[in-house]
Amino acid sequence: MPADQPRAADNPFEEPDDIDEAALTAVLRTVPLGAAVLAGGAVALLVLAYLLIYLWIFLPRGVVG
Amino acid sequence: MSDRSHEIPERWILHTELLWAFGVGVLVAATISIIVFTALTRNINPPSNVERVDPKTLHLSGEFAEQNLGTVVAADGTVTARIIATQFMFAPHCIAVPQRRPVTLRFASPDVIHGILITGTNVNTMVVPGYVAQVHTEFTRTGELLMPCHEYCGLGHSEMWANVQVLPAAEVKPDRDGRVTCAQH
Amino acid sequence: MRNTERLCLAHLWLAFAAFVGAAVLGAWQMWVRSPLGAHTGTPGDYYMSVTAHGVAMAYVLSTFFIMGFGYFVAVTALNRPLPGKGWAWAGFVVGVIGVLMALVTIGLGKASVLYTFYPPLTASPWFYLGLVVVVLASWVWCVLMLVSLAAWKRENPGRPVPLAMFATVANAVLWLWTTVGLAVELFYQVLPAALGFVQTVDVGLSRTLFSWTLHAIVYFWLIPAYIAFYTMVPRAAGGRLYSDTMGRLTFIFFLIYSLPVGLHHLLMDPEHGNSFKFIQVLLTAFVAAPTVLTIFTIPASLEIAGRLRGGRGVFGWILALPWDRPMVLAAGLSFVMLFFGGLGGLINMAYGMNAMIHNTAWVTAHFHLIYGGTSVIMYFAIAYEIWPRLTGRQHQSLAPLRWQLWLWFVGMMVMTLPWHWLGLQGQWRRVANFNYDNPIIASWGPLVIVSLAGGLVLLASALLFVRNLAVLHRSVLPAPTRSLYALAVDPPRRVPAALNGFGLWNVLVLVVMLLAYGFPIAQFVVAPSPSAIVHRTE
Amino acid sequence: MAEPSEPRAVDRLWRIWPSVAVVAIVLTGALLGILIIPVVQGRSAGIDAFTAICRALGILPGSPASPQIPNRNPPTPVSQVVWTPSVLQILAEAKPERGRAKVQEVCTACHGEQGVSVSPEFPNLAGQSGTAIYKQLNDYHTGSRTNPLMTDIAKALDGSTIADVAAYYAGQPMRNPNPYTLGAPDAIVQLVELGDPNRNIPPCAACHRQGAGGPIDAPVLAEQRQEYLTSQLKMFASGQRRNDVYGRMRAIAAKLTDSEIDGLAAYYRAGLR
Repeated sequence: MPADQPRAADNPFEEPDDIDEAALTAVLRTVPLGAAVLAGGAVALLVLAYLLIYLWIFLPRGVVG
Repeated sequence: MSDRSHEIPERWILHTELLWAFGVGVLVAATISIIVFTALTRNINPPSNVERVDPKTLHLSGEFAEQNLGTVVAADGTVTARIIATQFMFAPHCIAVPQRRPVTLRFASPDVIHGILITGTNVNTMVVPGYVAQVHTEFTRTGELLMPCHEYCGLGHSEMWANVQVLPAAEVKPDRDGRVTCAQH
Repeated sequence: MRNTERLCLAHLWLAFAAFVGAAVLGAWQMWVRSPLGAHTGTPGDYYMSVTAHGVAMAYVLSTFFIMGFGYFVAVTALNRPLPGKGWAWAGFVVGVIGVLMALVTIGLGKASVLYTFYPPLTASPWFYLGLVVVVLASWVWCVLMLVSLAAWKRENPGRPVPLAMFATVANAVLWLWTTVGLAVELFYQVLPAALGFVQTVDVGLSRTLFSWTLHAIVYFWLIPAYIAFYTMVPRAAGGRLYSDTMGRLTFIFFLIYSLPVGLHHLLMDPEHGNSFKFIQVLLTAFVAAPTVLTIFTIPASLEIAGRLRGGRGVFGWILALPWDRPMVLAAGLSFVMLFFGGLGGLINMAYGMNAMIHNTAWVTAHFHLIYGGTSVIMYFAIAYEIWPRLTGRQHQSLAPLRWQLWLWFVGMMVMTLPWHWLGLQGQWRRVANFNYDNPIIASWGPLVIVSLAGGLVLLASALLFVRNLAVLHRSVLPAPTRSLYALAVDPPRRVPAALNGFGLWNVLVLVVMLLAYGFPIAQFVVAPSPSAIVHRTE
Repeated sequence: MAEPSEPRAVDRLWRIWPSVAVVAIVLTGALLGILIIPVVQGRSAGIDAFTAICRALGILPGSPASPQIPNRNPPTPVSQVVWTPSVLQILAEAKPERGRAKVQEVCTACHGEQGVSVSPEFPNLAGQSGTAIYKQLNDYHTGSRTNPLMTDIAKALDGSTIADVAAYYAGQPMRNPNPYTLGAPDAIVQLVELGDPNRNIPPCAACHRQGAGGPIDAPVLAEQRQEYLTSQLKMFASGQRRNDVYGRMRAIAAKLTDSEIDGLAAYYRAGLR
């Protein structure tokens, strides 16, 4: 078992990952577009499915109250 | 902390997140608005009826006496079905209801928690000892449906189910005191 | 790791031992309720198994995984020793005793009342005492999380709390709020009945108190998956967390909105009026807010990683992601299951529409997808990620890990998708043997067999998971020193006080609970419902 | 929202906005749920606003969207026994010794000193559940159940004596060899353990096994007289005996075939713990 001395893996703050800033800045120019389209599409699909089920399966089964 | 300056300010990221939250908020609001709309226009609610009844003396009550169970068509045409959910059976075993007419189903339990659903319909309620569960509905399709107990109520839970016959208006023939019973076939 | 490895491993191994046992029971249940296994086993066996499957998965796997993972985060994220390690071990031992008390009582057939125990059905008092002891053990963990955060904040005044620890403490605070309902129900109603001091129980009150716990507990289970999403997946994919602030807001939203929404489990109950059911349905729509933020923030973080690895176009970054890494693969599969589970949840919470599927296989599909799918597959990914740091050994090859994750995903989808359709048909829950002679039920047979196949795949995946972890203990490769927690695109230098602590949020939770649960509970205090006679099942 | 520079203002901002948002959401829900929806629904069903709001809150019974249905049906109970805590208290505090005196005076002739009946048509009472004996004696007392011998005897007993007799026989040991060793036919064991879902018959064990969690007055059937069980099941099937609340046993007995009735009676003659 590893000894008790603090190792680099333990200290998250001095943990520079190997991403260089220029590439990150370049990427950040377009970044949330892909995520927005993917997540937006998913949520839209979800709400559409919800509305279809509400109108085409739930309501035709009769009122409930 | 390695300090970096780059032209994407932190507020721009916050801005996209807020834009995203607002966009999806509109979609989620759509789900709520259809609930409110159908509640206002078609009176669609979850079945609720805070009507207390003592489970211990339920079998002594008038409304839920054995002879009063099942479907009854009142003089003014309202259709009411009273059903007892007790450990491991429904009384009556078969419930006849008219199609396309407002029906009120009233359930009560003298012992433990039960629950009912009628397959293919929106009739669904828990039957909690201490309360009369009441469902107002209208059956849109005719046929022989299944009404199982869908809440664990003991070792006989799997065998606890009843039949529901949705009869076309023509076949609903109440007897002298308005009782409608299942067609035996 | 400041020698807390054994503490974490003890918790995690207990969690996964209960998990694999419960997975076997789950597969047996799928067999017995299918046409192939009809009439095998008595209802007593089946409901004993359902109770054990529920208790093991919902109370043991979840609680002990979260405690073990919490201790790991408290030590590595804060980079300081765990305060009160003796208390932690004491809490663990007490927890084990509680688990044994509950599971042994179930095994003796004296507690076949299912993990959500339906008073007036009353089991042996040892079952409830076992659950109480497990909750007490979890409270020890909560206190230790709060103490270690407070100690860290004293040592680092004004500095933002690392997100992983912030989320873990949010989960601990949520759990303390959550268990109030269950504790009051157990001490005030269920235990006196089980011990024979009282012969009756107010069923309306007991269901309302349990609903207080019933929803917030599922977010207690879900939060570790979100901790992995926010703090491990971006680093594992080679990117940065898109927004640290959104991470903090997500866990705060979970804390506030998961508590005052329990009535959506009682929409079909007669003891509550429409008003508070509607209020809590509206609040349930806001419990989707943290998930809404997450399904944007995490893909954005992954998009950073994908584009840094050369992904082009709107979706090119998806293919460029390192799907061979278990943490990334698990996150992807987890999001797919979150999609289907989310749809199930949207339909469940829709006020009147709940009548269409309440207590049917649709609900079973929903919580297997969200807890069994989204959360537990991330439990696997977290275990694969932290096991090398706990044992100092590296996985020999990542292939069996990926196989296990894929099997879990395929098994879960194949098991739960048919359940959605069966739920719409009205297939109701907790049936020991279906009457396949009935035409309606007979039409369900083929789909039940399909879901049985999914169940068997899940069993294979569960066994493979435990094998993957056991093999690691004997691996010869030394553990890597690559770091675990993700950095944000713009690491927070100074975070508003509200986003660095829970003082304000506790006040808000109190206010919103009074507004949402005040009347529903007060009505039973003002006018108790007619009491029901206790039905003992010892 | 403009970002004020000094941190204290930021903190204050973060304290105000979420609080306002949360309370606003709950109030919107209250406005819709307590006021708007009930009142609008009430108007469509001819229910005044105040009643609709009370119903939606759960202060009054009924749905805000439909009139409540009156009921004037007279009660016709099949059994007067009501399981309240006070009745259970009487049973808990019953004195078996007092019961023994009454048993020797009246019951031994047919049911035997230890509760083993003298002839096949009288039930064994040894080790029977106290609540079951209490219910049946009360039903004889109130006439819900009739029997040429038992009706007069029971009419002479009052509540506490009935409890004492029940406690006495409940205390008698029950000799019940495990039925599996006596080889009951599979169909019967399946009826006892699994019931028959197709005929709506729950497992007998779901109610009649000790600690099954079924109705509390369900008698434990271990080591019972075969002829007594057969005759009772037939009386339930014909409806001649009707003191079972909501006709539980009548519904089940009516669906059992004669061979099943005999098989079950033989099964429980051998006894089942």
